[in-house]
Amino acid sequence: MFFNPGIIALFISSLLISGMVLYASFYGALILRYWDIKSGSETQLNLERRTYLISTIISYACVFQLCSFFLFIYTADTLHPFFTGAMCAVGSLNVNKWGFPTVILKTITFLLAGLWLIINFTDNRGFDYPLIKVKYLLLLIITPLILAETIMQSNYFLGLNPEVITSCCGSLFTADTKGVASEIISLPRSVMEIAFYGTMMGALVLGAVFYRTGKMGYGFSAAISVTFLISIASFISFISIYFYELPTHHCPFCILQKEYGYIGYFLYLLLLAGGLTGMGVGLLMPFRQMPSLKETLPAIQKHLTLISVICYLSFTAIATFQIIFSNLKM
Amino acid sequence: MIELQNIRKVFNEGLSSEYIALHDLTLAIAAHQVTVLKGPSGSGKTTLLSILGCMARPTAGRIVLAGREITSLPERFLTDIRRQTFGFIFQHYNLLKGISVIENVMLPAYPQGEPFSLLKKQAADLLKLFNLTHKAAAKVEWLSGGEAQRTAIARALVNQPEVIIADEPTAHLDTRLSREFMDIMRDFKAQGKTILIASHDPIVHESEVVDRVVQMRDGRIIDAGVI
Amino acid sequence: MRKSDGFLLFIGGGILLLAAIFIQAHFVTRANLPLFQQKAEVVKSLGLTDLCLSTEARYTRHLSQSDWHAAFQSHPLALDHFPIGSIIGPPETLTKPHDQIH
Amino acid sequence: MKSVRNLILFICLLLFTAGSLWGAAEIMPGKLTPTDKCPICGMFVAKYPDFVAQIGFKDGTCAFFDGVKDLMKYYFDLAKYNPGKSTTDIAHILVTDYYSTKLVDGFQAFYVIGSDVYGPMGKELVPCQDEAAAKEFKVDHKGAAILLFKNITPELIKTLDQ
Amino acid sequence: MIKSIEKQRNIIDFTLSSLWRRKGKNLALLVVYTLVVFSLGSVMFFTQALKNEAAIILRGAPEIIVQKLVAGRHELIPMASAQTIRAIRGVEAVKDRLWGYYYDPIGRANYTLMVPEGMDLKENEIIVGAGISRVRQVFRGNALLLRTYDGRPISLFIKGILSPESELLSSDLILISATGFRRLFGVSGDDATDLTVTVLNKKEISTIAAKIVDKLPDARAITRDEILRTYDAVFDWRAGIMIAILAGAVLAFLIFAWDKAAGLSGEERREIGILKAIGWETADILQMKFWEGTIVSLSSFFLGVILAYFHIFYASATLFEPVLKGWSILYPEFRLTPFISGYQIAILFFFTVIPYTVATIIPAWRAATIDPDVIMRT
Repeated sequence: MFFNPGIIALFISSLLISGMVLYASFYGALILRYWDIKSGSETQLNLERRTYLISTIISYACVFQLCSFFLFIYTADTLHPFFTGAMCAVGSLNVNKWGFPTVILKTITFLLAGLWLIINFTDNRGFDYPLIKVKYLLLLIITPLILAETIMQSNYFLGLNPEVITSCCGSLFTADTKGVASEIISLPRSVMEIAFYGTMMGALVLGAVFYRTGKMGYGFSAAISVTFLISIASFISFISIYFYELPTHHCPFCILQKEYGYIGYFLYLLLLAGGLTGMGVGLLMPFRQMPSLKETLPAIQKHLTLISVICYLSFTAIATFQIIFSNLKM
Repeated sequence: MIELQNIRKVFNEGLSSEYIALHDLTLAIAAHQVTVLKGPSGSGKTTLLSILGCMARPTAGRIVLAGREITSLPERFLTDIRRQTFGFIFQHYNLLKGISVIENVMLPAYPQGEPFSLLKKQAADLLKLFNLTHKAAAKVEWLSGGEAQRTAIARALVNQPEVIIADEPTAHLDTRLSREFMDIMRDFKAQGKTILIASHDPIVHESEVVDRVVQMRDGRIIDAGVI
Repeated sequence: MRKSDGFLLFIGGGILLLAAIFIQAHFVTRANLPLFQQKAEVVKSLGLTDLCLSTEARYTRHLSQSDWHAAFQSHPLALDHFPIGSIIGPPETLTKPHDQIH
Repeated sequence: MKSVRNLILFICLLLFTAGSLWGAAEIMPGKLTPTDKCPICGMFVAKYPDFVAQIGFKDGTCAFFDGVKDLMKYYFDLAKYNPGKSTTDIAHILVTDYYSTKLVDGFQAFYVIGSDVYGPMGKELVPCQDEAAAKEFKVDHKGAAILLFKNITPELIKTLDQ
Repeated sequence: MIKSIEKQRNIIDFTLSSLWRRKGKNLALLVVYTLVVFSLGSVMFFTQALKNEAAIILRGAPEIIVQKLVAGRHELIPMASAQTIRAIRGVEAVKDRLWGYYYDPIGRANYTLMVPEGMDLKENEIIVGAGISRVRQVFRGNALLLRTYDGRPISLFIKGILSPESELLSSDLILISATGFRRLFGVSGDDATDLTVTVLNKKEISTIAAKIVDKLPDARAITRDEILRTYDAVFDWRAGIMIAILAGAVLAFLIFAWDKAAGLSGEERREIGILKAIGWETADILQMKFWEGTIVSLSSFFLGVILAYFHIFYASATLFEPVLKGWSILYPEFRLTPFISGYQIAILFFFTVIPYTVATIIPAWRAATIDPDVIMRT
């Protein structure tokens, strides 16, 4: 355990977020149980008032979750000099088994909280709150995940032992170790390039189709989700080396360092925002026929699609720009 | 225009202090008319007015506004309708202290997000209509009773509502100002607005502007008046 | 001017001021580089290993080289009678074995 | 007494240094600038001074590398990386001695492979100035073998990249 | 889009005038909030700056220091050990160091005596740090009277004063010749305080340190990396402790903020009731409360950060001096170089704005859900 301001900040924020979602899900459960939009009873009026509180809480929690995601990575990054063998966040995250699961959970919970906000926004446009049950079921799924994340993060920080000799990104993200990362790296570059540009094109075209005609919503959303994963894989496989200008350096975390102008935060933000909004479109698809949402939903979906496409397009543009104009020539 | 069917309003439901404010009340308000709710205090006038004005939801019963059933609309949507349909004038005017007269008039329109300059112009026009232009920048606590009343009326008009709802508007006014208020109401009626007033002031319900007087007692209508 | 514009101006001003601080800090740091070089030179030529922040107890002058058993050291639970001991934690060299060296 | 011995030692050292300078007069190390990049991988060489290697040509040009591995790749495929030049145009090869971090003659150096010391490009051939140093390095850093310059083959370089 | 921006601007307009109407209460909040940000910010700026400063200037420290231990305590090391170390491959040079502490009852301070390399000092000449010069009021050309190990007074002439710029390092230093040092402390000519080892290849330092401990089992080898990490840990620790102490203050502030947000006055309740009655929706009130929080938070945050910056870097951290200084007489006079980063600002944000926001959510919601018809019923 380190007594480091960043760690304390993360502890506090995680506890706060957990408390917030626990509080929210308690009332969420009450809403699931007693909700009756037709009634004007005081219970119902109280529950309706609670929904304001819960959506406020989750909006804040979502923003905090995003901040804490980046703060976590940055803190891991600043801790790396304490561990023998660590070069960047990867090394610190590898110090014990809780590091990477925490990062992954933080990403998932952020995406889920974001999706919740999208559903909430939509729901608030329908005069009979048609998605209320869906919304609060989702909240009940998010809560345990956030609690698990808090516990994992605490385990990670409490288990930080400076005597551990960790492995850094240089050894983790190479072709000759075992694991998902090395399998990605050992894939032929051309395959990854085709996969990246192929799925990206697919997603963007589907996005355009959906934007124009309102058709292929599921396809677009699925493509965005797949592209999300493929983009991360491609980043590890062949995009990162152009940022590092090192043909053997595949680390997805070093890009977050100062030497690269913190461009990594921007890139991941684009990817997260694009992925989130794209997934949101798919999530809203089943509700297009609901009478109270018929009019508003397509417009919301169009907006989401637009944001998603712009984010992904920017991500691709930056990556491609770097590949073409990098000092590294392969 | 507004129809109430079997409206029931219960406060503190299920508690020992349970109190039924309105008993299965049915009432239809016609458009472009001046309707007065008359009755002693505690007769449920104000509760009825707040349900008519979409400010509160009934415990049971149905409300139909301009052909649309709005009973179970959540507050979010109800407010939107209320903001666009109704203008309120309260017993104590309920002007906000510490801000200027013109800001008070503009206040109901703030959440609409109209361009600010347009909004300001509308408010200024209204103030002009009520001879308050010279007081526009003054704080409301410096206004005389009549000026405060006219400001409150101006505020009720800023969203160009179809219906004006006034709760005991003349309770704190002298006779001259009360008559002046009724004169303004007459102008509104002439403009085609629907007017609802809760009052037990004879100046109000004996005024020739009034089309219908509804008498209430203990949460029930005892005389629905002529339509 | 509207109040909200005033607020935005204020926030903008705050951000600008913060940015100005960063820029100023950056330049001061750059301007101080020769000073650092000079200090590093002092360190090099004298073979110094520590800062001279607190000198009331000898183990706080050369933090990185204090004795293993200097009474109670500055362990967080120890009631040290040097005030600095409660603020500066025990050096890492003291709390961990030299495993790389053994 | 002691000081006299030191003095003699010093003079000897001085003579030796002068001699070696004289002997190595034809090796003029190329000057490394911060913008010099490795022709193989494109990274900035100056960031990793402990592994710098260079090939100097007779026309005075010089190529810099961030490790012996990349230098050897270049050396074995001059036609690709520097068309128009052949191995006969090479004036000198300098590599960084592991222990002294000074540039030494690459043809004379001893290279240890398979050790736990990694260069900026991963597995490396670690150059040592003399055989004794190479042997000690091999023991200290769990090296697999000591090689001379002439023993290094393109196949071997390939195995380092896996 | 434009509508929603215009709406937010309208709401901000109203929020500002509403804040202004209760300026006494809100200003008190602002002051307390600013103070919290200021204290936390000062701690963070201070420790970070010291950390960076130490990291940069201590990079010139010797790669390895070898000290002999006897019964776990640091002892004089025989100079012959240097020969053993020099034989290790990769060692560029081994130098013996002579240094020690001297408690001066007159100045009531600990001095650090050190024998500098390559400085031409006669046996009775010394160079003193600026701190000693200040405490003892001695200057170039004066004499400093010390007592040798066996109690004899010895008068040393001050040849010079070390530059004030390096005071953070040298405030308590007395540079003395080797013979002078040995005579003062009775150290025999065969011993040194410790040995410094120069290693050219950084990668080899730990291997060499291991070899030294192997060959000299009674010695400890301290590497430069360990020193630097010690400093990192020490200052992180310090910041951690300070923040833990300040957490109490933050908590008190949060309770204050909660109370302020929850304890709506009748006037405020009436105001929100009016707003709701004339057509504001719960979400609008929540937005107004959001802006209220944002205005207060951002104002205090900016103010606090800026004040902390000036406090640490331009007022020489005046408020911390007593804590750091403790009983040390030779507290160096130094001005820190402003190393600040966005990370610090972000953490500060996490420590102050986020808890404040969380603390005010529920009170804000309570206020926002006041029934609109409440004002008609009064």
